[in-house]
Amino acid sequence: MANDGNRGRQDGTSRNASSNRRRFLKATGLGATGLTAGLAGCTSPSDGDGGDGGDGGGGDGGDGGSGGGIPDVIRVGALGPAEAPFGASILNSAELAAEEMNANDGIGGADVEIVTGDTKDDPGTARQRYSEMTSGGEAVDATLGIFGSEQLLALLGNIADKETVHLTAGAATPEAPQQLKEDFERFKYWFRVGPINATFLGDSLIQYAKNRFEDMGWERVAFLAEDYKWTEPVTATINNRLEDEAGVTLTSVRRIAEGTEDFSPIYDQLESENVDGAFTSLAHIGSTSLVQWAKQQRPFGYGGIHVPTQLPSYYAATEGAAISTFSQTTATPTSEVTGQTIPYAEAYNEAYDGFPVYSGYSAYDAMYMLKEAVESAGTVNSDDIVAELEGLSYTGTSGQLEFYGQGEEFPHDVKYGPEFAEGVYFQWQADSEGNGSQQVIFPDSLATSEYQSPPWVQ
Amino acid sequence: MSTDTPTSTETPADLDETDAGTESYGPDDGVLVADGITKRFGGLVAVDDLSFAVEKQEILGFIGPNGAGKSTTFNCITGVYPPSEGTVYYNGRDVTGSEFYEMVQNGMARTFQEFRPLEDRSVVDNVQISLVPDRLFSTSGLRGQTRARAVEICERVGLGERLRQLPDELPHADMIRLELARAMATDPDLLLVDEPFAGLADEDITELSDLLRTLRDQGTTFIVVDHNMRGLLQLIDRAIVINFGEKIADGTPEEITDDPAVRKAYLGSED
Amino acid sequence: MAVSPVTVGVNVLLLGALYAVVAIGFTLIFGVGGILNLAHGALLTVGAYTAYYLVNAGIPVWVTVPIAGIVAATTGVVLYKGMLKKVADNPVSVLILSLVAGLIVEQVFLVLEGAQPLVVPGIVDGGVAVLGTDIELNRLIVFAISWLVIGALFLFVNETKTGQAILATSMSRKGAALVGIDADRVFTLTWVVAAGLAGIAGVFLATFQTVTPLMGRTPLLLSFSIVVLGGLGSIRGSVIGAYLISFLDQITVQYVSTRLAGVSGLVVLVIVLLVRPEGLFGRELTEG
Amino acid sequence: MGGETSEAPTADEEFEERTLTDILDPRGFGWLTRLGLFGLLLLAVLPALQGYGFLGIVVNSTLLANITGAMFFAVFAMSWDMQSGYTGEISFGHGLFFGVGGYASAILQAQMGLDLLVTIPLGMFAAGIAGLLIGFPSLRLQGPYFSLITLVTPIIIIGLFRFAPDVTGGATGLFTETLTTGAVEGYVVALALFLGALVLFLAITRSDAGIVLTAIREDELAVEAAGLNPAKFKLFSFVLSGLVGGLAGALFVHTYAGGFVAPSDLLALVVSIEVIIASIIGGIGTITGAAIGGLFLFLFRVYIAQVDLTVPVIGVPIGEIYFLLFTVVTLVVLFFIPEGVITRILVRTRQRAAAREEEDGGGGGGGPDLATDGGWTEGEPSNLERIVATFTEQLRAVLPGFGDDP
Repeated sequence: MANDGNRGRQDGTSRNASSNRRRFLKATGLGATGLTAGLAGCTSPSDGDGGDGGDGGGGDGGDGGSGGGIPDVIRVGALGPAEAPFGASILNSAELAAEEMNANDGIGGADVEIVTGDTKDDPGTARQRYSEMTSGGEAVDATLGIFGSEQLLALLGNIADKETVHLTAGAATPEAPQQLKEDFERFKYWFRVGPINATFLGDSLIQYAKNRFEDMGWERVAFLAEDYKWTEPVTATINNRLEDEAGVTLTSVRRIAEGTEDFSPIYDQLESENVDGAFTSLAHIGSTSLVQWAKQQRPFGYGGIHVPTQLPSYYAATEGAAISTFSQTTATPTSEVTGQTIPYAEAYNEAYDGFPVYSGYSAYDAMYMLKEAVESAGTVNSDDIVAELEGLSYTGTSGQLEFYGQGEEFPHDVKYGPEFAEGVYFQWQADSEGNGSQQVIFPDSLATSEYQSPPWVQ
Repeated sequence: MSTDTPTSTETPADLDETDAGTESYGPDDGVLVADGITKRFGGLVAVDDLSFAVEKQEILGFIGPNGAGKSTTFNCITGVYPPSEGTVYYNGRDVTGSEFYEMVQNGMARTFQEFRPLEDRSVVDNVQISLVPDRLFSTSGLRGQTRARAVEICERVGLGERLRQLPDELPHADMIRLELARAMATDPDLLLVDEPFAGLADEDITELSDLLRTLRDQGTTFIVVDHNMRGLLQLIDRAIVINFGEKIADGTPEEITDDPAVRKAYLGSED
Repeated sequence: MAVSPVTVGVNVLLLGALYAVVAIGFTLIFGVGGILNLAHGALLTVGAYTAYYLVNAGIPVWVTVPIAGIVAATTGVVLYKGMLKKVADNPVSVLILSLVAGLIVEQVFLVLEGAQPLVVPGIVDGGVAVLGTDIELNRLIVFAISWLVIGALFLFVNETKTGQAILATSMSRKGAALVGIDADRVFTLTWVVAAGLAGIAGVFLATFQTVTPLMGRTPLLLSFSIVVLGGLGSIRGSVIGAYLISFLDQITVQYVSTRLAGVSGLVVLVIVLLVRPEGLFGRELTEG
Repeated sequence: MGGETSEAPTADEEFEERTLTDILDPRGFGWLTRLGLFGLLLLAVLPALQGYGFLGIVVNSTLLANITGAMFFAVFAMSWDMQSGYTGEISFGHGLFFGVGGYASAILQAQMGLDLLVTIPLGMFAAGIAGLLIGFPSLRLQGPYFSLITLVTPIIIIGLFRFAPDVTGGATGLFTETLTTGAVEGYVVALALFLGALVLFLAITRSDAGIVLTAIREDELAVEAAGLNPAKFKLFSFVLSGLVGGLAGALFVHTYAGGFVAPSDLLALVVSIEVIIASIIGGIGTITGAAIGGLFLFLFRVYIAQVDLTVPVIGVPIGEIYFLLFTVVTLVVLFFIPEGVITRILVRTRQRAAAREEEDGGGGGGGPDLATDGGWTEGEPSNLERIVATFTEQLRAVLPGFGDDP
């Protein structure tokens, strides 16, 4: 409850609420006393204020620095589609981090409480959940997560309005920092811990192609991207740079519509183009695409960025159809991106009986970055946290994490590069007993294996 | 042949006289002129080259056995559907193929043999809809302006006691009255009445006939359709008899009853 | 380098047969019972998930085909007897209730299994070369079974007494009642057949695509197009319609844009409805 | 209850000419009307009550936001009722209008940089034109065929959006500017829209146009026989429905949805279906029923998601399966109360009133009398049945065997 004791916070909210009320009353020309008199059964105004904490949960931060101090409980909202692994990894990792923190003095002495919001992977639902968790007496002090660029974009306006810090872990669209570029003051509460944004994902694919395509025997390559926002910059990069920098023939670039169920015509066309490999940029429709490629034993390799195949349980779930597919990802359970990576993955596995996907690494890192920021700010005031996050450099599970500044191309986005975060490429390979494992094949420093062609391709 | 029926010399259509027995009419031969109306449904010819004219303030009987094509002719004239061939003139204007509602707006109303009341509303509301102007924004009904007029019409046809009843509560004779009231409410110059006397008792027929005559005296022209000549002959000034979609007789009630072709048609089909 | 016409032709042949199996069921229910069953796609989903669960329990895929048909048929009969039959004289309620029932099926599987696509292996593995094009053996099997089912249905409707009863009922319920046909039995039977076909088609679709809660929607929409094109209530029309739609769809997808998958069929549906609402082949359930 | 005299006017009063002042005189309203007006008043003052609790419900920004969403949804439902409920041509894809309004405004703003005060009206007009385009086929095609067309049109539009994602944002959606941001401002916009749509639709359906539209639903030929052009009135209802639906869609995008437009918010099949369900639950062809049904359904969906209970047996929290529960409850309601909850209440109330009147020896039977109802409907007991009857007739034209009693 809000009356657990933080005076500053309470003052902030009630002031906010009453000023709002005044503004509206002025507009309608009605007096508050006249209204209450007419409504039998109304509780007294003070009860109401205490109970709901006014209109603004996170709004307290926007009022500027006065609300100092860390409350007894810090609430963090975690958002993601609970039924999908990408969402579950976010929600679970946030809980995992919170448990670890609470076992060690919490955040600056405060207990950490996670409020989860299932977005159902739908913008409207995401908005609804966000609005619930950021309102009322138990409003959260920050939010994190979000899988799916459309959900993130749907929330940007709300995040700005609520003036509550949000750390994205899961959506890659560069349109979010674009909004900060246009109106930094309004949108500055947004940060992205991971993954690297889609523009950088494009560069990452080029780096991979430059270093590996020759060894893989990929001379003729087709690019398959799902027709979602996040793949637009990736597609542009591939179109502009792949042939020149990797020295291969790009036979076609295909943007595949949402909801595509039958990939046979597309693969027919790829076969007729005589490609060695399908270079992918797929998330939502990735499974259907991959399974049909494997079932139809198409005579070309398959991989690039492929979100479903990042699932540690994917090989078993597809009955081995994932064999030889490869993908960029933030980190894998066995890759030592930093010293944090493997301990986190193991702890997650212990707690949830399975390994996390990429969004989990970022959500976990987001929790710790938030902790550092709050502790050094000594407050949960949003503006102060923003200032701390801007200057933070944190060694997380996914790399050395820092955010770009206001003047740069992608404000508040996670920095990309070998010295920061860049991710790894892994491939599904079968061991002698027929079990699949994710082997890192790029970059060289982390590689545990070399690329292998699909078993049906000679 | 009555002198009302003009001879055919004016229109170019009759230059092409393939059928020697066919007459033809021009636009000014009457208030309503049907010239060479033919209606085909697929291979079936329901009305075959039918021509006639109606004089102002006349009560014309339109007689024929069941299935003779009377209703089809009515539908072609009123624009419920267009004729396959032929021309309809109303007040001297070619109105062939006009929409039904346009014909009504031009002053030609009709009743339906198979009653078409609006089952969801009362008698007076059924009449009132004919008084609603054909405009999207109008509040005449809301403020009760058309209400008084609707009540007046209902009273005039003898529905004064049944204003608030729903159509399915009405006896047969009152349904006919309702049809008539709805048509009258459009303030027609020409009213086509379909089978008004079917199933009516003698006193109802008399009452209805009186009403129609009064209206005629006030300026309305009538075409009254019936397959049964009983009751009709007292009312009408002149009659046209059709069978199998073709006109077989045209004349005063007396001439019609004596016409051998008419007798044959009726003896052959019914009675 | 365009895709060879042989490949396109093979796709058309295979998909057309599968579409026809779905659409025939849809048209039977409409033609005989007057029910536009918007839960038809959901019956297909039921079949697909049945196969998925059975395969996970270690049962071979080919065995799941008839079982999925039976499960879907049971679901269909429950849907009909428990609900739609009671509102059958109210087409608006039928449309809305069957639509909501379809949504419920989707939601049940969403809650149980999540939105992630699930995999059902092919009935057989491997492929054969036909005219220089590799074709999955699984697709050939599906094609063959689909045609067997369609042929059996033709025979059933035209050669058996029960089939004739179905036909008669679709023509006129009054007439059928007069010659002593138990209409209720016929309706139930129609649902068994139609829902069973949908369930089987669901397994087929699962074997060469994936299993998802919403997988029934596209087949449902295709069925609209097919049935309107072929004439509501006509089995032969459905087969022809299915092939026209699969031909059109493949041509659009292969030679215009893969993004238009499924759209061309709907556009055709709208055009046909506007230009020739009775369908291209009129309504006739009598088969030659 | 003081409204009895006004609910059953005597024959003399009834046929007198009434001025607008008479009609709007609150002393003449029935108690249900008064209850409705009280509800509207409550909606209007709600933002001023922030911080107060009432029967355990605390007025805060969450509640305001939820009611904002509910009012938008209610306008969607009213827009459906204006078209489908009044002409009897059931649209299964009304999301088309919301989507066209929302997307047209969003695309014009995002791609051409026009001001929202220009793009929102343009979105509204675009949806009005969409209404016209959907309306034309309805002049020829009726019953199930028309429903099929409306069902697939939004799906085609979504397909075309996928075809040009650069312009439309594709499956992801499009990010544009917002008109207002705060909860209260958004609430005020939604309230203005809600009241505006309610008053407009009530005025039109209670004017002569309402008389004609319900008559068209009943029998188009009879309407023609009255010298009225049914096509004109039908298209009018489609365009009006499109305009209001489009305006609601555009305002929704730029306020409640935070400037983000996505197919799933406006165009998806589920949206169109929920709108129908809301209208049916409220009572078709009454406008007020759609308004109340829309408010109720939206809030029901929001609050069932927050119920902190676990379903026994399967042990799943309600919050996780709320949409399933929602659809199941909807199915049950639709199955057992097909004429709509509000309609049922109204019919019951009126039956009681009629019974009482009979005891008092009051004047003639009370047939439903929409035209003189004084602006607030007391319910059309069987609009759904009437639509169904017409629909069945049209279906029979397609299927000769349909509807015969065995």
